[in-house]
Amino acid sequence: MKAGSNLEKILSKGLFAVTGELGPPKGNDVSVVKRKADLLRGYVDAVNVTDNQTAIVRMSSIATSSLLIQMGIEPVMQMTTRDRNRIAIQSDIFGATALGIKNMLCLTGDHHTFGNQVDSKNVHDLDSIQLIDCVRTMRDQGTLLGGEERIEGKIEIFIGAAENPFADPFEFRVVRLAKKVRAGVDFIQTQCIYDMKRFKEWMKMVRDRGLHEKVHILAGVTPLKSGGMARYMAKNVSGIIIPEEIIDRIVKAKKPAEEGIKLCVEQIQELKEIEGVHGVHIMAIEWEQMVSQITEMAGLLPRPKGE
Amino acid sequence: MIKAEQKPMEEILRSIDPYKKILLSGCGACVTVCHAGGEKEVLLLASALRMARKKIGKPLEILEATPSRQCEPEYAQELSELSEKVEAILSLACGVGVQTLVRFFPKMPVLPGVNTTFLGETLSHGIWEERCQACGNCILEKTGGICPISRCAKQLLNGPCGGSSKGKCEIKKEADCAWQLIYDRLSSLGQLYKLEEIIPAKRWGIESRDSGLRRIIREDLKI
Amino acid sequence: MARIGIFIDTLKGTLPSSFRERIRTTLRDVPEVVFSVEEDEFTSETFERMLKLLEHEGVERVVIVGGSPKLYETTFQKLGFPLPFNPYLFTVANIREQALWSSIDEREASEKAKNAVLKAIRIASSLRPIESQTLPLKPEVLILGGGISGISIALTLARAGIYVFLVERERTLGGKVTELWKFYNQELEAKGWLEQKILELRQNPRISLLAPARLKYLRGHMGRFQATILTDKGEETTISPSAIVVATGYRVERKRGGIYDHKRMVTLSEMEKLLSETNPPFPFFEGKRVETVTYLLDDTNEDIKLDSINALKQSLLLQGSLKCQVAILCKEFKVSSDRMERLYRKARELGVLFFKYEEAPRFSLVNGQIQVEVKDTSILRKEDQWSVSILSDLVVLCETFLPHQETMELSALLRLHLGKRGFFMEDNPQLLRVRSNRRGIFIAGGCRFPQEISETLFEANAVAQEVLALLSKGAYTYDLSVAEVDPKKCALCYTCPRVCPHSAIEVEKYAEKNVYLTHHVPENTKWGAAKVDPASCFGCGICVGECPARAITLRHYPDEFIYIQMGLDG
Amino acid sequence: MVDFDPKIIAFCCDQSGYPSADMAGSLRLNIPKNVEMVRVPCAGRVEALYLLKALEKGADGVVLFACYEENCQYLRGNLRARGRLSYIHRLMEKIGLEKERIEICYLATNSGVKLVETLQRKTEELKRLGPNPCSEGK
Amino acid sequence: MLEKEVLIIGGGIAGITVALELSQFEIPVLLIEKNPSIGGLASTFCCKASESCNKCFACVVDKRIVEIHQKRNIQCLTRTEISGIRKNGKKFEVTLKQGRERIDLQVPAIVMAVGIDPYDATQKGEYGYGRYLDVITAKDLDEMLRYQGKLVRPSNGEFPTRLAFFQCVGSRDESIGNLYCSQVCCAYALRLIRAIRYQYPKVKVCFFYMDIQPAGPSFESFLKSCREDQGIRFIRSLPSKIYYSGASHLLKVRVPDPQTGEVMEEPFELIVLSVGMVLSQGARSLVQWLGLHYTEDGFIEASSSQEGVFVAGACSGPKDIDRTIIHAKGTALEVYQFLKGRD
Repeated sequence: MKAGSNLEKILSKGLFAVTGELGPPKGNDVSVVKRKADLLRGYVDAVNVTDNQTAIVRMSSIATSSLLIQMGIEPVMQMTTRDRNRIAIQSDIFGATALGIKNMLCLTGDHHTFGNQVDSKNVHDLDSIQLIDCVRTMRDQGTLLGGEERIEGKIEIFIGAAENPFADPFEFRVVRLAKKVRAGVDFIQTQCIYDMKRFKEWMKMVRDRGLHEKVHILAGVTPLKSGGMARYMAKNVSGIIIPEEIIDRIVKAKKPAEEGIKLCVEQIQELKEIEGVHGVHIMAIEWEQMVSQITEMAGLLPRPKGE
Repeated sequence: MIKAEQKPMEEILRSIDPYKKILLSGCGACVTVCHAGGEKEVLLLASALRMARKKIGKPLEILEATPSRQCEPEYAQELSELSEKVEAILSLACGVGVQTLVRFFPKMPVLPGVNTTFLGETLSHGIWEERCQACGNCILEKTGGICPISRCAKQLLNGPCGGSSKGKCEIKKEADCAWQLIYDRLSSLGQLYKLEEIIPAKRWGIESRDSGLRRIIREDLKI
Repeated sequence: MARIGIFIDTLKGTLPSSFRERIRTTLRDVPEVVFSVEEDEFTSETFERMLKLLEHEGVERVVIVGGSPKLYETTFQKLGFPLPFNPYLFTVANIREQALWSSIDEREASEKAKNAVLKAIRIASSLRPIESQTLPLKPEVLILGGGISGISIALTLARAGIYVFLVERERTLGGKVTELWKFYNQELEAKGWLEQKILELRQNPRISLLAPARLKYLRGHMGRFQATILTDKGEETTISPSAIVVATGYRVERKRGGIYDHKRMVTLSEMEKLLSETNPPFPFFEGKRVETVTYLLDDTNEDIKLDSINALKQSLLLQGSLKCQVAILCKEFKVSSDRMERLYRKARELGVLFFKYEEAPRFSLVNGQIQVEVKDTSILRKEDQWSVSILSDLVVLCETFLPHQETMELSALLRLHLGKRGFFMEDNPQLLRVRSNRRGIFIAGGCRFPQEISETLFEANAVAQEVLALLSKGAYTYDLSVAEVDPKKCALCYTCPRVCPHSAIEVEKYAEKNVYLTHHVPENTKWGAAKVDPASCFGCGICVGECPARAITLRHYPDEFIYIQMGLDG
Repeated sequence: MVDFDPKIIAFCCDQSGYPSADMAGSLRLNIPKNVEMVRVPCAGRVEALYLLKALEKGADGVVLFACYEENCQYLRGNLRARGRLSYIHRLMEKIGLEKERIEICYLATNSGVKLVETLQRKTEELKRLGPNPCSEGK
Repeated sequence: MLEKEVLIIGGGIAGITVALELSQFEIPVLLIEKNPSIGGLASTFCCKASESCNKCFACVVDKRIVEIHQKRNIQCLTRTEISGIRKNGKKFEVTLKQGRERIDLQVPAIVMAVGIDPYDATQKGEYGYGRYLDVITAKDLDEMLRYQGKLVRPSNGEFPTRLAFFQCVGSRDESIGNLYCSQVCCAYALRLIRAIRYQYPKVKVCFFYMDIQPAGPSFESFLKSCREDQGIRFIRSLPSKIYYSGASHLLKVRVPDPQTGEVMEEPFELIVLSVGMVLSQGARSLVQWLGLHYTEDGFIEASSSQEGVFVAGACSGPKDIDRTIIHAKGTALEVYQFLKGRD
């Protein structure tokens, strides 16, 4: 056992894990965290807490994660290398593990020009792979980056990272995953999936390299609220591919929201059958209330208790 | 070569406002090559400044000079006897030139006329693109000769981020994703194995500017 | 202080004497003027008088007060200049066209004239003599491309005593003419005519044929070109021609996709092959007799007459002796070649149908035949314009005319400009359809603009004449009224070689003595700097304005002259 | 100020501007008297500096006569001239000079009438714009 | 008795080009021209540029006329006509008439560059050229634009806003026996229209044509820009008659309406006839003296049977200015080879 977190127990038992995602408020209003947490409690094994997503200033990921712990929900703290240099990162990990956070997602993070602090200086002291390596060194060797400094105390953390099978160059994506595995990642959450054919191709390449035994892969899904949202994501968010027929299906549907949920559930069922997919990561940003309905319709309930 | 662009005119006018007689000095090297501070631009700017000041009734007298370079002490000293006649020096050289003059004219205000922008390559006449950040420890060998630190928006050292699509960077649609170029370059050289190896975290604090003021000393050359 | 002599040209007495009087009064109080003499007309006698006067007075600079400078430049060159006197020590004050004639009254005219004369005197005092140089030209020419243009130029030049290197990419010569079956306006077999020319070429001792081979490098300028030719066996030979002719021809591309790939859809050149086949003689196509043939013209390019000529030639034969029914669909039928109107009328008398369309016709397959529906715009009533539909056994398409793939690479190698559609030579009238942007390099035939053979042969003769005019005298004399780079100021920024329209400037690692820059640069100094090839420079001065280090001066037109003419002391 | 006589400098390219001026003369058309005709081998010979120096040293307006596009004897002269003019226009805007003071006008060898019309129009325009505020002389 | 190597008859762009190219070979040339100045028809053309040059080559002609005065070995005789040519042995004896003077000349080679005359539009009575002042030929319009620089109706000097251009006047016409296309008038007329539309945007033009003939490599883009110009209407039919209505002082033409197809009458203020080319009538006697032949279309057969006689330019067949220059260069080459082959 690496960290003994609920997510880790479920995955190591070979059960199908379900994780959700929660965006902290653009301020310090704890009730927002509470409201979203209540919507997810019991329906997911762990809840991702984003770290200033799309470079928009929000409550910090550590603070929100520790609030979730107090509310009895297991968080997955996301950490980007955009805002912190290696000193801040390692000290934040000390703090996080001290507060009982047991899961972590290492991300490079969106470029600051997307957010609301365009003039800021981006750091990028490490990149996501170097961050994974750094956390693994702290956990397994008990030393800081560079290897000499002994850590007072023990770092127990379940390391995760993101992967986007739909970005280019496609053949390279598996190589990048292999690098992350070698760097010591434990679980992977992919970008939201709509182009099922390409995802299956990617999974085949993952299996060819035997990576699906070395790391737990959670497939990311995002229910589409409306045709407009579908078209916006397809055009503006780079690295997301939404096939035409899916956009048409949502646009032509009488009730697009319901159609979106139905599509999401179908995707989950289809993802279950793919060998090597050990779970699903439902990113229903600003639509957390639908997670209960999705998990219910996809037959993922009740969530097992990770004793 | 160092690439630079002339400062907006309002800024220059504001910076030389208190002075009645200035020395406008160009530089015959990098800023000449990128048409920002050569003799042609010196004469053009001089004429424009005189006219601008004449229009607001504060005539400005300008002496013009363009030494071959401004980043060598001797060339900078070429301007010394001209500097006695003026109240300030407006230098169209890059940041290096301006600060070399400051060393030799301690009591003379030296004002920059151009914005030094980057070390770059000429794509075609009149179009230049950034190529090097002078980060102190070149990794071009590992990336097939294309530098991710100067050409990738997030300075990634291990492969393209999730936002690279159709070979273009998500931040600037017209810019190529550096790692896509690296991937294509290495595959054409048949060295894709180089992408498998993890490039460890860069020692920014020792090699790059983060280590504070950097100095190269060649004992063999010292006089 | 320069001593200046003034010659007032009364232009055969047309300048009124009162006007000339005022000029003389202004001249009186100008210190530099040594003498001012009036001449009625510039003939060889006036020159003798002038020369004696100039030597007698010891005057080095002359100002002519009279008509337009162009008039005097022409008469001086015509009458053979007074040789010991350098022509560049003359300057002209234009007081007729731009003063007397272009003013509303006498007062304004004399004011303008005074201003012009004073300016001319100030320019005269700083005139510098410009020597002339001679570049020996070996009678050797390199011709790229062995099509009909290359062949006919090679033969013409060889007959005139010029040694020709003919480089052809393919193994065989003849280019597009090998596919031609008959001429449209002569009863002549194309193959025999071409074979005879190629034979004559192979036998001519002054033509050395390098085929298949291609140009690998070109260095140097006119008179001193260094061309490296790579033959298919991998050998490299270097030749040094004095002039180069580019005659690389064009390529055609056929429309692809959908019904266009159908076997009954042939192109004009494929139809030409079919017609020239003997067994089984056309009009049998795959065993079945061909009844109707439809030509679709102007589908790809509208400014090339070649399609209409070939289509008409073929349809006359099809409709005539082969008894097929031909229909020609076109936007504008091109009859603007000689005898085309007569052939066009003969075709209509034989029964060929002509339809004019704007929207592209629609093709569909109807039991093995191709149905062509076309909206004939020459039918006045709009509704029944779509009524025309033709069932045809064969549909003949026209091809797209494109430059060869290597044109881009070759133009970079030869440093030549390309036109808008990628063909050689931009469509600029000053190039007279034969000259390229570089001195000593000419362009002929289809690689500039695909045309019918008789037009291409006219152009080939014109290029041959240009080359002969250049090489027949064995040397090229030129004035050093060119640009000159000061190596000390040159920042090696490569602006001038890129900007020079005539590719006359190169950055030389060791610009040994910068050819004519003598006075303040010590002998054989080795410098890395841009260097202007004096023979190739046209003296336009574009590089002077572009140089960021202002290192280039135009020897016969320095900044000073321009500031003086602007009436401001620079 | 109607009595003010704007001083114009006309750069005439030797291939189109100057022969057109000669043709205007032979057609007895009136070239305004306050125009200084400057003969240059090609419009590309006119540096950006000359345009600014003209205004600085007292001219009220400058007209640059160049050949029509794709008709330049030296193939690129008119295009380079247009590029330099746009650079100067940007500079002039910044120092508060009206862009109309410097203009490029395309001619061919035989456009005498167009040359004179342009100069007359320019004189009227400059009368409206008034004298050059930045020139040394004033 | 004057001694020269080559006599060039005709001072148009063809004769000038042959003279200029021969002078590069240092061959002394005599150029004779019956009009008071050299340059011929092409030197009366105005510049037809709009936004950019439309490649009409008129300025090239003007430049070459200036060049010819610079050549030492070219002698130009204007107002000169030929009264007789006899061939004896290798040389031709030519008697020239300049005003009252008579000049005898011996010359081994003669170049015919007499050029063409525009078709006499008065012969097409139904168009009323010569009767109605506002019906002019393209040549008249050209001279008006070149020398006066403005567009006016010849009848009352007002500014015309509705123009019509009739193509193929005197060419491709069986009734008068001109069974050939003059090749240049379509491009020539369209360039005039573009220049006028650019200078006077208020002018609306109707272009009556049979088939638009191309000219030069960038004609396709030029034609596209003409078709996109709203002020030009392309009508593919040649009206047979021009009616003049004295009341409204306008010229009326029967025109098919493009939408409905019915014929209706349309008024115009100025009608320009694009006249074709015919051999200049001065050439009849010369052809006979020099033993040349005529082509089917009434032009001079280029491949001359007689030794030492050459033909250059449009008199051997309709050509526009740039092809005339190229043809003349080819002829100059033939003359050079003939003279060099001789000794």
